[in-house]
Amino acid sequence: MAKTVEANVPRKARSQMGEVWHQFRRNKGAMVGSAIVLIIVFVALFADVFLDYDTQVVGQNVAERLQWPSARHWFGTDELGRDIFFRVLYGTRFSCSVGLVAVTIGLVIGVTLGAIAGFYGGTLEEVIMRSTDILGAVPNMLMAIVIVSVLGQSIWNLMLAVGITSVPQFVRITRAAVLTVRNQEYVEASKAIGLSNRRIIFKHILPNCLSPIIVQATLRVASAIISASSLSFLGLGVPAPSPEWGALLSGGRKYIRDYSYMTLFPGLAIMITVLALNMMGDGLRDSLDPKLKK
Amino acid sequence: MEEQKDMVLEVENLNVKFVMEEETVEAVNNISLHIKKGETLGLVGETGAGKTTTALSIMRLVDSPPGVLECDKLEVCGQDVMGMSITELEHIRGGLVSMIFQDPMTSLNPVFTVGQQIAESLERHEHLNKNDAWKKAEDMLELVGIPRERAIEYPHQFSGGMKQRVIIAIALACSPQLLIADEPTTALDVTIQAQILQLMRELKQKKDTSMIMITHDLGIVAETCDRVAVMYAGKIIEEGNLEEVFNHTLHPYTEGLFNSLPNIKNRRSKLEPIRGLMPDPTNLPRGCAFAPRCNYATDACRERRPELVSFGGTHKAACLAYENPDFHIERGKKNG
Amino acid sequence: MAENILEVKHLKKYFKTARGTLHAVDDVSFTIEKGKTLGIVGESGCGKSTTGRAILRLLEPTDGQVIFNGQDITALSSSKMRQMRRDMQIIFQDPFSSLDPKKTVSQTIAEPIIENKILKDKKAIDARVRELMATVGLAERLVNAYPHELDGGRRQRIGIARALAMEPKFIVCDEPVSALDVSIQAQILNLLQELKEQMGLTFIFITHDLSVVNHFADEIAVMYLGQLIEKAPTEELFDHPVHPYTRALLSAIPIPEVGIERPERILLRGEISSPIDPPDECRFAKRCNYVCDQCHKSCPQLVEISEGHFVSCHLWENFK
Amino acid sequence: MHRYIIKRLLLMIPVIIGVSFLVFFIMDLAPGDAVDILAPEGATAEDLEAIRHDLGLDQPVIVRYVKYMGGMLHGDMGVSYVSKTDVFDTYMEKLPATIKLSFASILVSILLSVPLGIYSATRQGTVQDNISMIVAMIGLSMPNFWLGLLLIIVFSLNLGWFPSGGDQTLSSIVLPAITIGTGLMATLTRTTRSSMLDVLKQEYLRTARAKGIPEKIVITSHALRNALIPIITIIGTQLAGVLGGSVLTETVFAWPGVGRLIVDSLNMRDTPLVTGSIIMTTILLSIILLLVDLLYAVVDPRIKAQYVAKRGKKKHG
Amino acid sequence: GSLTGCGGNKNAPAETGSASLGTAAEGNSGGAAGSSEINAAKPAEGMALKEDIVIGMQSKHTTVDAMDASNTQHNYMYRMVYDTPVHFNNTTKELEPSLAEEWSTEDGGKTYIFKLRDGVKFHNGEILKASDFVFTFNRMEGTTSCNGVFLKVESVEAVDDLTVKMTLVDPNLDWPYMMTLPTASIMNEKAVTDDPEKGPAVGTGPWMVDSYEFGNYTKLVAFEDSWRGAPNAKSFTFRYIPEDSARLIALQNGEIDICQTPAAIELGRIEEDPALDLISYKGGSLTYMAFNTQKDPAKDENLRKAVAHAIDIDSIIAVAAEGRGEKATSFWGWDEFGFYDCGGYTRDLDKAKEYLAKAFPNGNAALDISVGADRKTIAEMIQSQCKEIGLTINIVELDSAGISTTTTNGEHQSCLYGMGFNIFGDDARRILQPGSAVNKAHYDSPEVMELLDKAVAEEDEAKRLDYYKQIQENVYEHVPYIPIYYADGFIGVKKGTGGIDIYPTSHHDFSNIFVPAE
Ligand SMILES: Nc1ncnc2c1ncn2[C@@H]1O[C@H](COP(=O)(O)OP(=O)(O)OP(=O)(O)O)[C@@H](O)[C@H]1O
Ligand SMILES: Nc1ncnc2c1ncn2[C@@H]1O[C@H](COP(=O)(O)OP(=O)(O)OP(=O)(O)O)[C@@H](O)[C@H]1O
Ligand SMILES: [Mg+2]
Ligand SMILES: [Mg+2]
Repeated sequence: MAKTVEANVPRKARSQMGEVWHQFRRNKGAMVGSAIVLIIVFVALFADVFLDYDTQVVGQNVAERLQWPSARHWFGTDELGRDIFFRVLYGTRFSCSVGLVAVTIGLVIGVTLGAIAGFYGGTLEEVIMRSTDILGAVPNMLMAIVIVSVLGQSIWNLMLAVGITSVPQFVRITRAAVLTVRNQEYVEASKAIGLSNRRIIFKHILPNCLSPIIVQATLRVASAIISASSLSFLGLGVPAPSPEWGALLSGGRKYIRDYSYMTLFPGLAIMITVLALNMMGDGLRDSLDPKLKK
Repeated sequence: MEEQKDMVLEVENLNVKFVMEEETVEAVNNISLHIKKGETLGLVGETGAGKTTTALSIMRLVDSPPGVLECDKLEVCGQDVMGMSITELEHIRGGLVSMIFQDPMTSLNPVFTVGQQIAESLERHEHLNKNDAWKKAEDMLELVGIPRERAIEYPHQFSGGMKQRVIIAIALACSPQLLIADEPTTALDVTIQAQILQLMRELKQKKDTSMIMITHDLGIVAETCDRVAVMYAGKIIEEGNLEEVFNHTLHPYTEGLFNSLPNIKNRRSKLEPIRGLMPDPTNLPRGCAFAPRCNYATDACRERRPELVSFGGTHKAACLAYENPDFHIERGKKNG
Repeated sequence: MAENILEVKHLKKYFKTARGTLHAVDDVSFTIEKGKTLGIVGESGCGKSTTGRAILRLLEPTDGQVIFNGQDITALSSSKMRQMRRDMQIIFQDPFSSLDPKKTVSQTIAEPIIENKILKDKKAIDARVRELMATVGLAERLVNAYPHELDGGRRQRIGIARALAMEPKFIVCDEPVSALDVSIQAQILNLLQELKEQMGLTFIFITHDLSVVNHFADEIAVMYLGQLIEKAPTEELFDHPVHPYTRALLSAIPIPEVGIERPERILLRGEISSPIDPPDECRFAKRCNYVCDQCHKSCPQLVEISEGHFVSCHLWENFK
Repeated sequence: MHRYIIKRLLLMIPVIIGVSFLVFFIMDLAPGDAVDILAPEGATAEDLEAIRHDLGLDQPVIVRYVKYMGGMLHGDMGVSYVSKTDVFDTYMEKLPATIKLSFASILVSILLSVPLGIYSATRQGTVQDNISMIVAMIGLSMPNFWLGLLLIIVFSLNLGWFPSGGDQTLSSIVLPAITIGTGLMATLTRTTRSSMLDVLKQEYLRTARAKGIPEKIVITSHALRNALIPIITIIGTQLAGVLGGSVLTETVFAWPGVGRLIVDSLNMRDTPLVTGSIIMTTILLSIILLLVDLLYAVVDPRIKAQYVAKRGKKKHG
Repeated sequence: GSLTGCGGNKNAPAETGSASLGTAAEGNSGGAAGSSEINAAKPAEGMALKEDIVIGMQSKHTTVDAMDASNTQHNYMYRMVYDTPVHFNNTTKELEPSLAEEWSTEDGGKTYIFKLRDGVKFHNGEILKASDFVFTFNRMEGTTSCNGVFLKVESVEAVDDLTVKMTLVDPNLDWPYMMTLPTASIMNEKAVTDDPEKGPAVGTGPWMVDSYEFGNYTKLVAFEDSWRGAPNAKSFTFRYIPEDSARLIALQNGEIDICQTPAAIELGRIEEDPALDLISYKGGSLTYMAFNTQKDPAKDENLRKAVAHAIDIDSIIAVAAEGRGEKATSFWGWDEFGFYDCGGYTRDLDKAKEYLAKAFPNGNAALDISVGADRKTIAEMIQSQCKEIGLTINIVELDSAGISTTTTNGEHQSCLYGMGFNIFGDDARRILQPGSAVNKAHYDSPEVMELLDKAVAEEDEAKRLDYYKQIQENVYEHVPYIPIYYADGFIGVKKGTGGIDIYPTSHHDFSNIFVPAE
């Protein structure tokens, strides 16, 4: 047996997660982003520990309505005298779940369909892509109105509505990515060792299509939160008085000229979340992709 | 002085590092090269030996960052390339020095016609107007054996061999003094390779261009070069004319290369690969970089870096084993 | 006579493309004896890989039969075919794209074992992976490394280990060394040689490097534009090439020696032409230095001109 | 080429049927119908019934759908329940404003994003790169109505540079275009960046540099042209998106566009108008996407070759 | 700027309910001192006037046909373009001749004779004839906004060229009032038959439709030959600017001259702006809560009473109307004939709790309230106020069509809604008659219906007033509705603008508007 001497091992072996983490840690932007995301998640999870929902979040105090930010009310108060800081803080819970769940719905359905279309091709692809076109042609608002009105107004249906409208994009992106990976030799290799198509798709193709999907998903979280706010205008948002950010934004619209802080802070909250998610998403993409490592 | 004038390229102590966040690649270490007018130097070595980096350094085209280039002297036809500004460099590139890249498939811009791509360089360096440049571009195509009508076609309409011809046409368009060919035939089939090598030989003779032929194929070197330099881990470890290096091999690594080649004449001969792998360029051993793989290595080899030493005539090698006057390698024995 | 492990009969693989039907493999027939190695050479795009893949049914053949161990595998259902693949494996050319970049060395090697339920116990699988790694000369500490961290030679060893994990009897090697440096190439060639001798494997060895097949194969088949144009035992082919293309090919190999008498080089005109809807003539006619009228009229048949030496050329007698 | 175009146009038919079917049934599922909207306050149950009958809403949805599609076959997209005008005419009345705004927005997006994307691609990994990406992201995370009102307050009210809304003068388009354009920036900038990064690694740029082509030209001519395909794709989908209407921006700027038409008619459950508008939008989008595909051929000769080959094949057969 | 009141109703008591919270809603009755400068009836002598006037509208026009839609935004236009047989003078509170010079009934309101004005010119040059009148009423059949009127009419016939005889299905003493509504706009027979699309826009008013783009704008131009006289400007354009803030900015910028319904929160900006005037009036549009009396749990009167006593109307006005509104004391238009001040509901948590305990003896008191996006804040306040008595309110938000239909179909438990009342007493039928679309309570009281029928045929005014009082007391007692407040109405205009005839019903008449030139 030819046993080559193994000199100069290029890199210490690490576990897969360890490897991803190691790469991730080196990316400063990603670390900052994930730190913010962690804080946001923490706030979302424990909002009810810091805040009493009934009194601090939805409790009204008309005497103190429409106050500009001050030491007492950091972000000011709204038209019903509720503290906007508390509402924004508590709203993390709703907005993050709207963003995440909606994107997850879009992701699961879209990626599955996109992968099937890209992998099998032919008539199946044609059917999936045409259906995607059809779904994509129906305005998001209409879709949302119907889903929310047929199923009833609730945060879950809102998530479903926003989620379904993001399906077409995920289908298209996934399909495009799958098409490039499909012809790689390792896909053929897995066929040669007797893998079923399903396993080839889920074990080999999809993991290698992640980066455009991750980028899309993180961007999509932002638009999901913003869509939720658009739906609030139409009265299809999260039921009142839940302080979902989109609802806060739409509620503050009337007051934008005189009490701009009412839209500023929820807007900033969305912006920071979105930026953080994207920084994290970019980092994740880079570290999940071993090829990018130097 | 007379000799100086004849020198097309002079490189003294070239060092190139790629400095990255976590590690530094020492890609080229202390290389010196001299090429006379009309001469062809073969630069051989395995993947990662630093051949391309050396070539790019001559044109100052190494990506920077991460590349850091240091050099005592870098002159092309007596002009100090190291001290040039970007604009001056842009005049040298494609004018005085040209380069042919390894992969014809990816070296041409897919969205411009081949004519445009040749003419572009003529417009810049020969200061021709659009029409003249185009005519000359068509002439160049004809010179490399492609009908001039095809100047208006796009690269994807050409086969690999023809693309490589186009690249040669681009490189030779402005009659450079020095042509650097970086593995110009690696991506081609043998029959096409034979055509291209033939073409290059002819053109070189016609224009009396000096050339650096970068390759990992010793067969090509044997057929096209006057002198050879063998690179290993960023250093030249053996240098000399063809006869010297092929028939009087000095360095164990060069010997290893020859032994690894399947012999077309003797198919039963057992291949004798070099053990192991090229060292990690971010972490070169303290001593001779080849020592870990060398059958002749001594303790000294692992401690000290050998210098390139002259062995009479133009033949040089960097190997500490020769400090022992009785040392010679197997192949040396064979060939006398 | 030794038993034929593989018989390929009139194998065809056409691709439908925008420009027309691409005849990637056009009526190729040959046999391989058990334990022997058949080298397939030819220029890029002549259909070598397609032949290899069609034999394993990684591509469905358009027509023809592939008889493996006496069984026509082109007729097998896909689940039967999956079982059959335990006996037939492939090693790919590009050690970069043939490994899933997201899987570690051990995951890649273990996958066929787990998938085909060759072993079930976790420990046994682990042990088998290590054994295979040792067989192909991969250090144990690389179990958790990713392909991108490794050089081409090591990657190619992973590919070989993955193929061996199925304990196949027959392996198609699709240019396993052409992406490697000479010193590494030699290591891999030696490894394959040893495996062949120890395990009695049968190989199809695809390459464009004649000096490599010369070293490795028992028989050589030369392909041109989807067709087999010459096939002979290795020594016979090198000593008595008949087809003008084979002869040009042999003469084009640069020889790394100085001061020797170089045989006169046969330079061919032009380049290999398009395999799309090829006309019914000798596929080599456009480049052939000896072309005559007959060549443009019909496609020559493969004829056996001496024992085991097949040629497809109208003028073979002139070149013998 | 023609064959390809015709094939694409024919492919629109099933999509249109699917879209109209979906919209029609969805409209039926949504609570409320046009009758309530149309009825004057005080209407009695009989009044409502009369209006319902008048609109044909007393028929089962499938009957209405088949009737509607029957009309479609004759090029009749029906009559709006609310305005009683021809759906096609109504849509076409709104289309010019939408097209104007869409192109202006895309222009803004391109002018901002492409240079920014190139800039950050050529400085990959630097602080400037990160800042550029954050800048591009800001547009995405600002709701359109928020940015729109902000722009109106600053540029219309305080500075008086542009009108606050409407589609009267040429300058009315500036603010809404900026509002939409900045929202599109994030995706386009990132696409430009990543596409440029891919291209910047390509060997042919090294060839160009080795020819002595100045870096500026290498980037703007050699690299950018090759990076265009994904950029055009995104521009195409974005254009398709804004052509479908940007309701919030149109509302804030009182822009008489298609987006508001669709949402308003949705709110009034004006099924023929909604369905017709969406069908028209679908057709428009398909055409845009087709044009984008044809544009690929202009940008990239390799893609053009495929179309030409198709024509060649047709001649053979 | 200061406020101008145009309110007051001869039928209504002078004191209408408690004073509103906040700053702005002072003195609503009678012509205030400011009326001479703000919204003067006529331009001052020698004043240079603007020729092209633009009004920024909150809602869009969907038609220019008076029989196709009836609501505030369309009625502005109809009043300028058409004339009705009778005119209601908002200042004198009297009916006045319009196209009909005289009208009379002989049989207690079953048959009416209208004598038409002679020589009235339509925009197309035709002269008004009795046949146009007859044509107009016959055209109403099956139209969306006038079908209801048509159904009340048995026959219309031209007695001679200028006399029309109209026979009703049931006697109706309020009929002449009906004839003041824009739905009774008289059209020209020839114009409509010649061009069924554009013809209906031909009227006799001082303005005629020049161009119209659905959902964008409607442009009117002066009709010099109008019997009402030529208007004070050349053109009048309705521009649809849905966003409140943007509409006000357009006014501040000078892009428009009139801003319809500026947002209450931003009124201060108009008041502060020296170039602008704020016209305000006591609004006739009621915001109310309706309980679905046919469905659990609101079927239970106790629950309704509990809510009525739990809510704090004053603070709702302070927040939802920015204090610019007035508490409603009866579910009846304050401007409507027969108004009776029931005093409204006052907050009394003990009482509320008592009622609630009766309604939900086992606790777990809960009620859904359906609401459109525009009244969400009120719902939130009610939710919070009811929480204090232990009633959980779930807010069900719906889009505009959704809320309209679900409440019409009775799928809601309760809802928040708004409506404008007309001036005549029988208008109450809309909200109390079973089956009517705006009977959001689905209130079905035979007693009330009987009173309504009696009242509309009763010639003795005192008796009628008593019937109406009984109705209001009944509604007050059973709480199918909680009237909440009347928001003040506002119009932002360029300084010096006048000639706007303000109606509490918001059906203002802009026919004689003038805007001073810059
Ligand atoms: N841009 C770069 N950044 C970082 N490292 C680089 C870069 N370019 C080259 N290197 C490293 O420098 C070393 C020498 O590379 P070079 O390309 O010169 O080798 P070569 O001899 O041309 O090899 P090949 O035969 O593969 O072309 C290698 O280790 C390579 O990884
Ligand atoms: N999936 C495919 N679709 C269409 N054409 C194909 C496909 N695979 C291969 N071909 C074409 O079939 C012909 C034969 O290809 P094949 O890969 O078998 O050649 P090869 O001899 O292996 O070449 P190389 O030496 O470059 O690997 C080529 O012209 C190729 O372009
Ligand atoms: Mg190289
Ligand atoms: Mg191949």
